[in-house]
Order: sequence, then structure tokens, then C-alpha cells
Amino acid sequence: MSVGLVIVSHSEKIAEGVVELAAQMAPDVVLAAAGGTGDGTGPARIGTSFDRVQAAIERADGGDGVVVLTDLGSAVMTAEMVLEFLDPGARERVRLAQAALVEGAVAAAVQAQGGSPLADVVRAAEGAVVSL
Amino acid sequence: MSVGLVIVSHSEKIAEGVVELAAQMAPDVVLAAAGGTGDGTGPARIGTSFDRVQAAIERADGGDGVVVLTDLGSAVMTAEMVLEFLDPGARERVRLAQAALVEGAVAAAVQAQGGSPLADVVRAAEGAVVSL
Amino acid sequence: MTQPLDARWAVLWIHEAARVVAENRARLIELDRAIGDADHGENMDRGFSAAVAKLDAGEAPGTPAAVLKQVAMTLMSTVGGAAGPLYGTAFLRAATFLGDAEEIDAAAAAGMIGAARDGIVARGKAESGDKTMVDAWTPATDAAATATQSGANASEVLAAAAAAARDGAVATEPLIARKGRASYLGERSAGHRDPGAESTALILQVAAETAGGRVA
Amino acid sequence: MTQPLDARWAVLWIHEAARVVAENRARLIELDRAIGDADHGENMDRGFSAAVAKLDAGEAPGTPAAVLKQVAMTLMSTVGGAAGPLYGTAFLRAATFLGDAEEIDAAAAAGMIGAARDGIVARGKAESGDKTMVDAWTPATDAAATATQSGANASEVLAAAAAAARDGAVATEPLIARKGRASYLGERSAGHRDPGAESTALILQVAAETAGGRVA
Ligand SMILES: Nc1ncnc2c1ncn2[C@@H]1O[C@H](COP(=O)(O)OP(=O)(O)O)[C@@H](O)[C@H]1O
Ligand SMILES: Nc1ncnc2c1ncn2[C@@H]1O[C@H](COP(=O)(O)OP(=O)(O)O)[C@@H](O)[C@H]1O
Ligand SMILES: [Mg+2]
Ligand SMILES: [Mg+2]
Ligand SMILES: [Mg+2]
Ligand SMILES: [Mg+2]
Repeated sequence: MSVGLVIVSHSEKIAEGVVELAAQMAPDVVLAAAGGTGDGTGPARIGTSFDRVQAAIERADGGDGVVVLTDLGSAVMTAEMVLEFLDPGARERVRLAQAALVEGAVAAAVQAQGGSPLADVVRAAEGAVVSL
Repeated sequence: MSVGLVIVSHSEKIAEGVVELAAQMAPDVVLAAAGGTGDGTGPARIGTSFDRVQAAIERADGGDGVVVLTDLGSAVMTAEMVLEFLDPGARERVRLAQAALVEGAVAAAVQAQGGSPLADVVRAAEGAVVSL
Repeated sequence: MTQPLDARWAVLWIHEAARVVAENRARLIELDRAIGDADHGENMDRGFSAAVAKLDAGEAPGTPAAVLKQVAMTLMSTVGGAAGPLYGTAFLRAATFLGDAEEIDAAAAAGMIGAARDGIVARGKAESGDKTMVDAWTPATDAAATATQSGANASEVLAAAAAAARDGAVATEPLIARKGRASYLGERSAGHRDPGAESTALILQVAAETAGGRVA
Repeated sequence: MTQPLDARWAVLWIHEAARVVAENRARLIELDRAIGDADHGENMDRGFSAAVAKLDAGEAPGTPAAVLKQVAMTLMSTVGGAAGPLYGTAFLRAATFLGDAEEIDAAAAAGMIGAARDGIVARGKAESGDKTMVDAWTPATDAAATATQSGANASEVLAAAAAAARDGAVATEPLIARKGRASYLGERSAGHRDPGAESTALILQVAAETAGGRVA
């Protein structure tokens, strides 16, 4: 197993795109997208969804920990709220990274692919340099 | 008019998602997506496309300048290559920002929406703080 | 004319909140268009409609806290913007504060508002003057505490809170935003009322009105 | 056995490059899977197939430079990965270096390789030892210069460059990547050959072979 990643974005497309991009270099890492709002039957609106974030964390949690990356501030608030509702056991395996979403996700995914522990994956996300 | 933005990503979904996200707060700014490779008839592969970046810069250039944001290193190389092929007149209105793609794009779009000049839009992109 | 602030009142409050939010949907959207992403009215309407639908569907929860907790969970799951975790946390903390009380007295009314405010601050880390809903909740909290100390009843406490929230919302207009999306605008955020402060004022106003109090 | 390095040779070189890249497509993909995103073989195959299709479709360009320039533009537009701007710049700079010469002599062969290398360095800002294609192009450039100085003919120059590129590619194996995607892996990138250095070795090898030179 390895650390899993959750990609929280206001946009469903961004979350799915980050997953496809990071998956290329980390085929064995579970990458769960939680983008947009999941309400109604129409296309996802722009926003964040407590339920999608919660479900994505469950999907990504294989026991070695989960790193959650977010885009804008309200995605962070949604993610923090979800974390408060996790069982204490699961809660201690989940970290919110303060990272650039796309760049941090790729770096974290590669780190997780290498089998690194949770703290190292968080560090990789937060230390990712932006392009150029 | 205002400064236009070009969103270059290896993923078509990321580029389109960033455009939809940034557009919410910047309805009057031209936001041009250049994501994925544009070859063939199938879905865009993961990668960057000289032709898509070139076309996006043309779309975004209304005369007040263009800020180009990129995800990974090879997107930067593609963008720099495109810049070298622009007419000198257009070239001097285009800037590559060293910014977190999603976070920088939203900040830059809001700045452009406010009518700020090119240098300020670049600064907004590069100064965008990552979430949390 | 005042009515006991029991579970039935809490349900009535949420119904009225949903109605007034729906009525002000376009206005809240316009406020958010100026300094945000033009969705606060939609977010709030969606959330409160869902909260009402949930309350109407099941057996009504037995205590005010149980009503507010259910509303919190529904808002969290349906709002989709910053207002979701913020109001979700606010209603949740209010519920926790109330515990299993059958009825809310003056002190509990003030305490519930303060708990909601504290939840919003914990969630969003905004300070007073950052041009957020905190700038409506904090004066509401202070006014409710003052009213309680001077012997007001519960409905008068809510009326004092609502009046202060309304003033607080208006007072966000000259401020420069330092939290939330509006902070991206920097100085351009001045001259516009904060949408979340406005929705706070609306919701506290119907709290007071449904309790039978008159908002000054 | 050597043939003049004219426009016909340049077309032949690109044809052979496309063939050898296609033949090694899976191997280049595997190299890139270990330390990248598993697409270098696909990227290169797509780019060189397109370059050949373009050459075959139109009237053959009249000078080696014109051939290489067309190849550069096609690679840039079709490769889709880092290799696109890198090889695109390399072929473009080589073409610029050659100017309107009808035929490439020993000095021009060495100069063209050096110009390609300089273009790659300008584009990607990698230094020697960063575990990139630069680690094949730089020894190739040096070997070509040395061969020219000791009186080798053009095909011998290309053969010397190809042999050095091959050694350079092998020598990337123990290195830790500091540029490109592989740099994300840090120390885990050691123990794998760089895919771009390998494709460089293949392309220079067929340059030498089509020129009639034997690669040591
Ligand atoms: N960090 C924060 N602390 C307190 N309130 C905040 C914060 N961020 C945003 N808000 C409030 O949320 C309101 C916007 O809500 P809404 O439009 O529903 O969310 P979003 O900004 O995600 O679209 C703002 O007007 C402000 O009152
Ligand atoms: N900055 C750089 N400078 C020089 N060569 C580089 C650089 N970045 C990548 N490369 C080369 O590109 C090769 C990868 O090409 P490719 O797989 O086609 O692109 P991508 O990495 O975008 O998928 C690497 O093996 C390396 O040789
Ligand atoms: Mg909003
Ligand atoms: Mg929103
Ligand atoms: Mg690759
Ligand atoms: Mg690639």
C-alpha cells in the first residue's frame, strides 16, 4: 500500500484533471477526486461538497494515510469540517497539505508512489515548486 | 479591454476547469484554455501542444497584454517556444508567470477584471498564496 | 405575543429563514457578484430549501438543538460554498451549546448566538473588520449578551442581536476584505456590503420575528 | 561507402530515425515509466512519424537546413512532451547553424551537433550531470569537435558523436535527476537510464549510419 491522495477543487474538471495528471507518474497510488458540488442531477456546480470530500477520503484511505490537497479557501473549510467528522482512528491518518494544488499533487503522488510515509508525502506536496 | 489569461496545462480538464473557476470572479476577462495535446481525433492526450498554446495566446490577446500560466516544466518549455515565434509586437505584450496554476490564475483573473495593467496581473499571479 | 423558543419555534425559524433567503436570493447574488463569485444567494437558497425539505420529510426533532443540528448537517452537505462549512459550523455549535434543553431562555439565546459566532471564527479564522459574516455575528453576540444582562427576555435578546447584525452588515460596506474570495479584490472590495454578513442579518431577523420580538 | 551529407541525406536520416524510434518505442516507454510518465516512446514515435509524413507529402526541401527546420516544426507541434520543445529547438538551431549550405562537411557536422546541444541547454536549462538528454548531447558535441580537429571526415565526425552519445546515455544510469519529471523522484531516479539521453543516442547513431560511418 501507499499513502493516498484526495484532490479537492471547486471544479470537477480540475479535480479529475489533477488525478489523471498525477496518475501518470504514480500508477499505484490511490488518487481520489472531490471536485465541484454533487447536488442535483445536472452537471456539478462550481463549489465544494462535504459528501464528495468525505467519500474521497474513504476511497483514498488504505491504512497508510491520506493527504488532502485543496484549491481555494472554502475548499479548505469544507475539508477541515469533514476531518472533524472522521473517526479518531481515521482522523489521525489524514493530513491537509498547504500546497499548490496541481504542482503539489504531482509531487506528492510521486513521493507516495515511492512508498514514503505520510509526513514525507505532505512535505513533498508543500515543498513543490511552481513551474519555471 | 483587460489583460487576458492563458492557462497551459498537461491536462485538458485542468485547463478548462481553471478557466471555469477563474471566470466566476472575472466575467469580463478573456481566459483561454490550452490543455492537453490536440493531436488526432481521440480525446486529448496528457501533454502540451504548441499549436493550442499559440492559438490560446492569440485568443487572449486583446491588446492590453496576456499572462500565461503553466503547470509542469515541459509546459513552460512549450510556452517559451511559442513566445519565440510570436511577432515582436505581440511578444512584448505576453508574460509567463511563475505561479501556482490554479491559485495564480484566480488571483490574476480578479486583478485583470479590475482593469490592472499587465505587470500587476503578473504580480497577482506570482504572489497568490496557496490555500490554507 | 412572544412564544416559547422550543423545537417548534426552531422549525418555524428555519422555515422563515428559507423563505427570506429565497426572497433575497437575487440580492445576495448581486452582492456576491460585486466582490465574489455571484453565488451566495444560490448557495443559501439551496441550503435552506434542503434544510426545510429535510425537516418536513421526517418526524420533527424533539429539541431546538436537534433541529439546529439537522439543519447544520444539511447546510454542510448542500450549500457548496464557504457559507456551507461556516453556517454548518455555526448551527452545529449552537446546537451543542443548547444541549438537551426543551426551551431556550434569554441566557441560552445569547449563548447560542455566541457559540455560533465562535464556530464561524474557528472555521474561517476571520477577525472583526475582515469584512465577513463575522462582522454581523460579533455585534449580534455582544448585543445579545448586553440585553441578557439588562434583564431582557429571550425574544428581546434575539431582537437586539438581529438589530446589531443588521448594523454590522451595513458597516461592512467601507471595509477592505481580508478573508474569503473578496480578499482577492484588495481595495476594490471597499464600497460593497459583504453578502455573508447580509445573509446573517436576514437569518437573525427572522429568528427574532418568529420569536415574537420586534427588531428595532 | 560514405555519402554526401546533403538534403537527400537529411531526409534519409529522419526516415531512419523514425524507424529506429518506432522500433524502440516500447523500450523508451519503459525507461520513462521508471522515472517519468511512460510516454517518451509514444511522444517520439508520434513526432518522428509526423515528420516523415510531412517530408513524404510535400516536395523535398532543397537543403539539409530546410529539411531539419521542417522536422523541428513538426516535432514541436506533435510530440506533446518535454521532448517536443527540446528536440524542436535542437533541430531548429542545427538548421540555423547550417544556413544555406548544400552539403555538410566535417566542421559543419560538428557545429550542427553543438548548435543542437546549445539549443537544448537554452531551452531546458539543464547542466551536465542533471540526468537529461544533455548528458548525451554534450559528450557528442565534444567528441565531434575532437574528431574534426584530428582531421576526420563528416561521417567519421557523426560516428564519433554517436559513440559518445551512447556512452553518455549509459552513464546517466547512476545519476540523480535534477531536471525534468525525473527530478521529482530525487534519489529514486538513480539506477535508471534517462529516456531522452537514450533517444538522443539512437538518433545520432542513425545519423552516423546513414552517413556511411561505422559507430564504434
Ligand atoms: N474565512 C472566512 N471567515 C468568515 N466568513 C467568511 C470566510 N470566507 C468567506 N466568508 C463569508 O462567506 C461569504 C461568501 O459565501 P459564499 O458566496 O456562499 O461562498 P464562496 O465564497 O465559496 O462562493 C462571504 O460573504 C463571507 O461573509
Ligand atoms: N529541462 C530539461 N532539459 C533537458 N532535457 C530535459 C529536460 N526536461 C526533460 N528533459 C528530457 O526529456 C525527456 C523526457 O521526454 P518526454 O517523456 O517526451 O517528456 P515529458 O517528461 O514531458 O513526458 C527526459 O528523459 C529528459 O532527457
Ligand atoms: Mg460566493
Ligand atoms: Mg462560490
Ligand atoms: Mg515522459
Ligand atoms: Mg509526458
